[in-house]
Amino acid sequence: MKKIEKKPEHRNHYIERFTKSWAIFIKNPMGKTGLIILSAFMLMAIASFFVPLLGPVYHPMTGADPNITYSTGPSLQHWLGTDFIGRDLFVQLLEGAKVAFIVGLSCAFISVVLGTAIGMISGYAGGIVDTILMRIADIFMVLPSLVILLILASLWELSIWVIIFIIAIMRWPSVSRIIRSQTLSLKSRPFIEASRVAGASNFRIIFKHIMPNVLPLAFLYMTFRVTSAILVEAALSFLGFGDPGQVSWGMMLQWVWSSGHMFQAPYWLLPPGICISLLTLSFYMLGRAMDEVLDPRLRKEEEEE
Amino acid sequence: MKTKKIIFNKLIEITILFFIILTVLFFLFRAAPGDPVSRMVDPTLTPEDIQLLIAQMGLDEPAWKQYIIYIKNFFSGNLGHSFHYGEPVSNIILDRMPCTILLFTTSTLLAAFAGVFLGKIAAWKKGSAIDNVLSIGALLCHTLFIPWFALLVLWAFAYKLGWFPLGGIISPELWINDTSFFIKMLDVLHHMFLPLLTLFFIHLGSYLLLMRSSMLGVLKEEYIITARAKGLSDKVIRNKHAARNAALPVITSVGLSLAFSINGGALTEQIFTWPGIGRELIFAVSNNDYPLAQACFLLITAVVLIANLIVDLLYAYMDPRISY
Amino acid sequence: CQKKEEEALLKIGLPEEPKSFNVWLASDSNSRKILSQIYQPLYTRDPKTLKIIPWLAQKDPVFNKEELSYTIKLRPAKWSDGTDFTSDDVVFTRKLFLDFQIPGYASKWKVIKKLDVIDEHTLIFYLKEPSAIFLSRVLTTPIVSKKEWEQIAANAKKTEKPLRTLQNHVIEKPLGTGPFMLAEYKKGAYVYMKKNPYFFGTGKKIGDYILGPYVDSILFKIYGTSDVAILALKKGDIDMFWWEIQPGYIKDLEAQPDIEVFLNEKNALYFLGFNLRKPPFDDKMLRQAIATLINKEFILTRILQNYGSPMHSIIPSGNTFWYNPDVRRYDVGQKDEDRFKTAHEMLKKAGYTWDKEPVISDNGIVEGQGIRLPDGKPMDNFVILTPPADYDPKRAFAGMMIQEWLRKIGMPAFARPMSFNSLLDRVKGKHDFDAFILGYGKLNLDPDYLRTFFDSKNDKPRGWNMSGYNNPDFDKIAKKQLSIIDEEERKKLIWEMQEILMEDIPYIPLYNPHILEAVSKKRFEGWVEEVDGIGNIWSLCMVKKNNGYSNNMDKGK
Amino acid sequence: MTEEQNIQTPIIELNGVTKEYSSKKNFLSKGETNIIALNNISLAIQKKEIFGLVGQSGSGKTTIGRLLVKLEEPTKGIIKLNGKPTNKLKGKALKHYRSKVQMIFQDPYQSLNPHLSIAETIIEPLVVNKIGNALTRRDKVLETLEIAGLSPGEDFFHRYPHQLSGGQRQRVAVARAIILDPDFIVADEPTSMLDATIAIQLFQLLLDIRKKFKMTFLFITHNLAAARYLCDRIAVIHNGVIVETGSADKVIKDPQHPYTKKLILAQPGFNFKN
Amino acid sequence: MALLKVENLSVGYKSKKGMVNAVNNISFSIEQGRSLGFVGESGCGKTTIGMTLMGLLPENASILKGDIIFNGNNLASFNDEKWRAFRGKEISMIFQAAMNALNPVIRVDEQIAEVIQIHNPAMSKSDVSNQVKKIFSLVEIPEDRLRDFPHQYSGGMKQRAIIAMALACAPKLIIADEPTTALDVIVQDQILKEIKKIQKALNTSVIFISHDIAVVADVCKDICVMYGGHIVEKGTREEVFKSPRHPYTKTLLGSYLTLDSYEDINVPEIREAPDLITMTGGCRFSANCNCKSQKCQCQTPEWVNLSSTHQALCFEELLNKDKND
Ligand SMILES: Nc1ncnc2c1ncn2[C@@H]1O[C@H](COP(=O)(O)OP(=O)(O)OP(=O)(O)O)[C@@H](O)[C@H]1O
Ligand SMILES: Nc1ncnc2c1ncn2[C@@H]1O[C@H](COP(=O)(O)OP(=O)(O)OP(=O)(O)O)[C@@H](O)[C@H]1O
Ligand SMILES: [Mg+2]
Ligand SMILES: [Mg+2]
Repeated sequence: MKKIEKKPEHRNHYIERFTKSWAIFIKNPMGKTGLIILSAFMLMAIASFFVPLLGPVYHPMTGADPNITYSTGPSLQHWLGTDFIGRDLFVQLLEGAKVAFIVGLSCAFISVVLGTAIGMISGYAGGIVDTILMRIADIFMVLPSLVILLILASLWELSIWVIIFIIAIMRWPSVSRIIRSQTLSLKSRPFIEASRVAGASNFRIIFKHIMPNVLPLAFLYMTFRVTSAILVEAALSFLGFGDPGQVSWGMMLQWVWSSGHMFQAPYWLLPPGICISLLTLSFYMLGRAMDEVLDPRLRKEEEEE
Repeated sequence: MKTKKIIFNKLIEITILFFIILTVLFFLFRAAPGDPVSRMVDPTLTPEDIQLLIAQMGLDEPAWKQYIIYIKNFFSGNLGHSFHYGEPVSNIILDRMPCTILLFTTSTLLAAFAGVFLGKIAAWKKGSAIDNVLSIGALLCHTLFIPWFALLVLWAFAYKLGWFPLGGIISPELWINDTSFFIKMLDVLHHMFLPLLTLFFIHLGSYLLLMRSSMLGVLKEEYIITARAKGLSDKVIRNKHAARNAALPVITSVGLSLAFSINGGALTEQIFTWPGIGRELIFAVSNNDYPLAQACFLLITAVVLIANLIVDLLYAYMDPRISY
Repeated sequence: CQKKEEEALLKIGLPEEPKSFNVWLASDSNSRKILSQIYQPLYTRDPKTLKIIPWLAQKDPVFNKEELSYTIKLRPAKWSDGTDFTSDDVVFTRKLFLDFQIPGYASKWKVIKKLDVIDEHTLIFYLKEPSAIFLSRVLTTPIVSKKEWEQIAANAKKTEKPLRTLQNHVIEKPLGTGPFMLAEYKKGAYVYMKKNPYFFGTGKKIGDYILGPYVDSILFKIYGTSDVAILALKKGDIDMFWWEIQPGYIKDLEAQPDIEVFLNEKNALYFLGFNLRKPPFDDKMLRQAIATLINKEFILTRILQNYGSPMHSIIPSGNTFWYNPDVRRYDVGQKDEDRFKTAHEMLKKAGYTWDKEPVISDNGIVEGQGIRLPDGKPMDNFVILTPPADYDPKRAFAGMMIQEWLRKIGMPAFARPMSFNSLLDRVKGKHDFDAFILGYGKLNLDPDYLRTFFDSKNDKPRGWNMSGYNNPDFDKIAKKQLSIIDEEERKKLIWEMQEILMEDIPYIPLYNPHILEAVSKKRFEGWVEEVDGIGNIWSLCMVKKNNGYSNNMDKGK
Repeated sequence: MTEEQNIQTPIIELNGVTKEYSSKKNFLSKGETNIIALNNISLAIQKKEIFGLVGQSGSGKTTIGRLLVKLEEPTKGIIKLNGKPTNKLKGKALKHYRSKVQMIFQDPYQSLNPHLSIAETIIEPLVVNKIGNALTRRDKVLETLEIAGLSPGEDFFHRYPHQLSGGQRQRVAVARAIILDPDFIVADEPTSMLDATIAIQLFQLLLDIRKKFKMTFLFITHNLAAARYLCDRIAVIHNGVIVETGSADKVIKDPQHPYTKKLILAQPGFNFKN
Repeated sequence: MALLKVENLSVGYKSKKGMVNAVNNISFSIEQGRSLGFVGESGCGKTTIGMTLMGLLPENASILKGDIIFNGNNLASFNDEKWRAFRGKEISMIFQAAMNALNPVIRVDEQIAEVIQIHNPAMSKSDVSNQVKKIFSLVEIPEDRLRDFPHQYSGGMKQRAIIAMALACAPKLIIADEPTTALDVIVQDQILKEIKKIQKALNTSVIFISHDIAVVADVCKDICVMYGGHIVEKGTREEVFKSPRHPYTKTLLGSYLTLDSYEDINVPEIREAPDLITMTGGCRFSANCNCKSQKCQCQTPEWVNLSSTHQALCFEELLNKDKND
């Protein structure tokens, strides 16, 4: 009886909430579809680690088939065919899935963490801090991000991580605006004031009281950010500002485009484009479904239906 | 009186923002490696030649000095000459601007109207087949990879079916023979159709989804129930009471998406050979044509800032609760 | 409208808009394509023999060895506004070059000590020193009209930045002597050129051709991407796409009945260059070993899809007169394993060691690890810079493959494609690099560039000796060949230079791609092929309407 | 409710307290409109009494409460706790002050963090004031829960706010307020969102607590009947000014100020009892 | 004949956990010009009744059984079209959350003119605006505030505007669902007076819903006390409040504080809210009733007539036993 069981109980709460939300989520056809597509891509990404082990021919970047000297269509050995130097397109597609995940998730993570932190600080601190942070956010919002990316991309050597970083840097302001407004509305909630009256420090209030309340929203935004990060990376690669040493779907499209196979090799053109759309779609669907889980108004209706 | 003051304050704020952006950009460009000359791989150019060219472009001065000169010129209305065109940057911009505006405002507005209209219907019939079709369609639009889509559109409608020209803004064949203004206008519209269609679909998705969710929120408001209690018809409730409120966030998004359209626009312009600002900007950035790139950039920034201001005002007009 | 159709209107697709019609500014290829139809030089090259032949000049120059002078007689030509083309224009052009120090021209024209006008159509050029390239490089520069430029130049000179002012002067209707003149330019949409009624060559036989132009006008249309331009070509919207096309299109285009594909040699050089200023590439043996490791055959068949020829010297083999076929070759006919073995031995001999030596067995090659320089220090990671794939996929892929080959023997190589600006800034401007892949798509036929690229005098920031190659013997020969006017004699020196270079191997020449171009056969025919393809002034002077073919086809559709 | 009157120093004293709000938006547009929420208020609350503050909406009741728990600083005037001025407290002193003065908020649905369990909510004051260790804290929480009428305490320990009814939530709020053994509690309309039957139970709880722990309450309400039921003394506030103070019975039976009269008249006359 | 007669009405909400029996087998009627009050604690189904009468139940709700006869029409059988013509004209409603019941982006006068227009399509513009002015003067909003937006109104004015909206077509019945809960006492007092005045002036019937017995007692002649979806006691206000018989009514009255005295306050036990999903049989108040008996939990109580107008839903013996105490 006298034992402290706070910790496990605490976790249980989250598990309970998670399972509850999960139940709502999985009932949502959109969430379900999204999840199925997403798992397929996850499998692809995982496969990308193993396929190159089959032989040097299956290395996405350097694995040129010695018997093939031009772009070929699907065959038994190369399921989707090869590009013009004889590299397996399917392997590239798998690698692309991995890269899309890395880019999408890490961009989203960085920008959401940054956006959430800044949004919370800005909203909670108010005053001059708020003004300055939000003006900075305004500046980032106003700049056309793709073009800024182009400039920055020429400033630094292009590696996938630099690109991730740049995209993330360009994408935090919208997150922080939303988190800020959420924080503003939380800030004047009695439970925050109650905690202040109890003597809690600003630090504690931000992390113990505000953060758990904005986290679901931040998480939701993360899925949307994943979508935009993947699209931006693809666009960058397509324009030739991607990491040239890294296979990605955008790169594949760039290659099919720049090597003049655009309308000659549908087996090369279509898969990456469709994958980009499908993967972003799945994340987007996930986000929409999550949105409904999170939005109490919608959720109420769901529960009672 | 008070409104005026607020607008004035906003304008000051915008101006400050504008100059901060100008400064950041200026130094960002100068920090980029290479210079406009380094790209010229003509072995007949001696290092002295290159040095001369750089000096003539005023790039041999330290960056801060260049900045002061730029600011000075800026205030006297001189944005400089493009390194590559040799023309005053303002000429180039004045040339490109109408094309971009024509295409993007039309497509954004059309998409916004269509998005509001369809989103309204989808929300009103939530869960129905129409809603599902619209939502999924919108999702697909939202996740389209633009260049890919644009090229496919071009291939299908311009090449395979031959209904539309393969890019460009006019048919030179028509224009070199003096044709009537009316035909020329039709010609421009004919050329505009495919890029318009592409941009329309790209934007449509997000507006539709936004309108739908916003409308769903509004439909739960008390005043909708009140309106029903009054005995108003569904149409009146939907269009007058719900849609108007629900469209407010879409307005904001239209303002913000102007920035986006320049992004997505660059690619679309490239593929449809549309002679707009976005294409010019990409060219200028990748060729280190600083004056041109800066001017395009500042123009976009100014447009976005002003658009946001207008959106704010419009918002205040549409939503009486916000008072300026 | 009907009547216009009768007119022979040639439609040419361009990948981008010409940026400027000011010859002193225009550096982009599209502007040059248009300007080269307008501004004409005194001499030009015959497309077949590649010999210098008179163009605006009436005949070959008369050389006076004692005075070091060239007497040149001009043709009775007219500018496109009907005024006469005279010696004054040549004198004015020279003055303009020197007054404004116009980059690329002034340095060449400096060799002229004095320029005397004998009469309206005769000039004598006195040189400071004998120059092998006077004909091929100096007299092939375009001449501009005094009438057009005199006032502009006078005004520009008064300004603070005269050259810039001159370059920024907006020229709307350039005045030239060429076969076409600019009729209309609609920004962002098209360039419309009309036949120049005063063109000096019309009806004349120059080289093997009786020049036209046989078309009445040319319409340049712009297509933002090659794909669209090729669709337009297939559809018949344009008659020619004036741009190199990627091998990927070829199969499809060859299958089209209306399309003709042209495949021509290029006078180009694509190479892997090293930074000889610092280890590890200051070691000749290492460079030679690398040259051995590179499988040019692979690059050619795969990356170039066989549209190209391997390069074994700095001068491309197509330039038959100057090309030395007997330079040292590193890789010829070797299988990968042999190549690997040879390189391994070369390195061992040069004192390189490995922590774990690479081995070649029946099962293939086991990668080496921890290669050490002869002084025992481990070899640092080095980067092979290449242009990005969108700029040139061939070079980017070649870099990638070279990285893999070098890694096999244990070298820590990293191919890193980077934006073209940054690449040039590092290689040419800052000399901050290890190795790089670059290329010249259009070398001059005169081999003087060997001197430009490897003369130790040019080893300075922004200089053309990017590798930092420094060989006094080479410098001496390079200087000497410049002043030898007898071609056979000069050839010996040029061959010697190539031998030295291929022994020291500061650049490893990789390949010389073919130029692939496509035209529509529907309406026009008679394209003139040259070493750099069909996109040249000869073609435009020679193409004619292809009556029988086009009419039937058009009506059939 | 007859508590012996204390003639000692009042526990809380407000001297000429004025509070203005300005609607300042950002650094460019300096706000012009100043709302005077409180105008020169002077009040003294004695130890162990329940002091009622009544007035209509927007009259400044909550503002006084917030000033007292230092969520706001007065524009002018002095607030004294046990005779000591408390303006502009910072750091430790502020913490100490807050451990003495606690608040129960109006809306039970909004005053609990939905992400914290009941135990975590109630334990928070102990944690931030570094009182006790994990074990003693737990005991204290259990004890307080029982006092607040949530028994057995273990039942509520691991529940979350959404699993409680409105009345139970308000009891949690009470528990959170009393766990630090404060001298003074501000209760800002704690029952206005609750049904009458639940409200009366809560009143009873407050009375019990007062009796047991000798705490002082400031009870804010717009319901005169509730004020009379609960309070020893009442102050009537109107537009930021205190218009009348006196013992609860006296103010209601024999109102002096016209506003008080108006307020009393406005209470829906329910004359069916007895 | 009664203006409105509701018989054995049950309304349920579908939910994940099962059917929420929000309103269970209730019957009442109201005559022209009379006022009927519903009182009960939060969640007892008061709003549900109002919404049912307006045909505005949310999608997941359904009328399980019962008849609603209004002026000879059975509302339960109405289709959408009929409801639209009916709402606002015959019955109108004043909503609980007045603050949000006005569309924030439409001017107040237009929102009122709208109702008149839709039900009187033939009316000219100027007639409509005259009518609007007339109604505004009835609820005492100054004419120069007509063209304001809702946010420019104070809470009391908004509530008046809502009342004006409900009155616009002179309906026969007005349902007022807690019209004063969000207002403060003084304003509440004014609004209640307003409602009484108007009811008298126009001779409309009013159904008044509130959880505050004093407010209901103030406005209404007849009272229904609700608990957990049941009407547990009904009668004239004197009968119900002076001599309450149902234990719940007693509890409610017992915990009501008045200005005059508080001697008879009895603090009820801590209670649980009835579970509207699982509770099917038995008295819903049984868990909290102090006259507990086994019977209460399993057997549905019946109406006990106490007078011609006064009835309670309980077991007769318990009522009587209680009386004997
Ligand atoms: N943060 C604030 N900024 C500006 N004005 C404020 C602020 N807080 C309160 N006010 C104003 O101060 C006045 C008093 O407000 P207060 O909340 O103290 O009233 P109250 O008596 O508690 O009302 P209620 O019964 O509605 O809770 C009101 O006019 C209010 O609008
Ligand atoms: N849309 C709905 N879906 C499911 N259950 C509902 C819905 N609306 C109301 N309920 C439930 O029906 C019951 C009666 O609700 P109703 O709103 O009629 O109560 P009320 O008496 O008006 O309460 P209050 O005084 O809080 O307004 C409640 O238990 C409520 O939870
Ligand atoms: Mg208050
Ligand atoms: Mg209700």
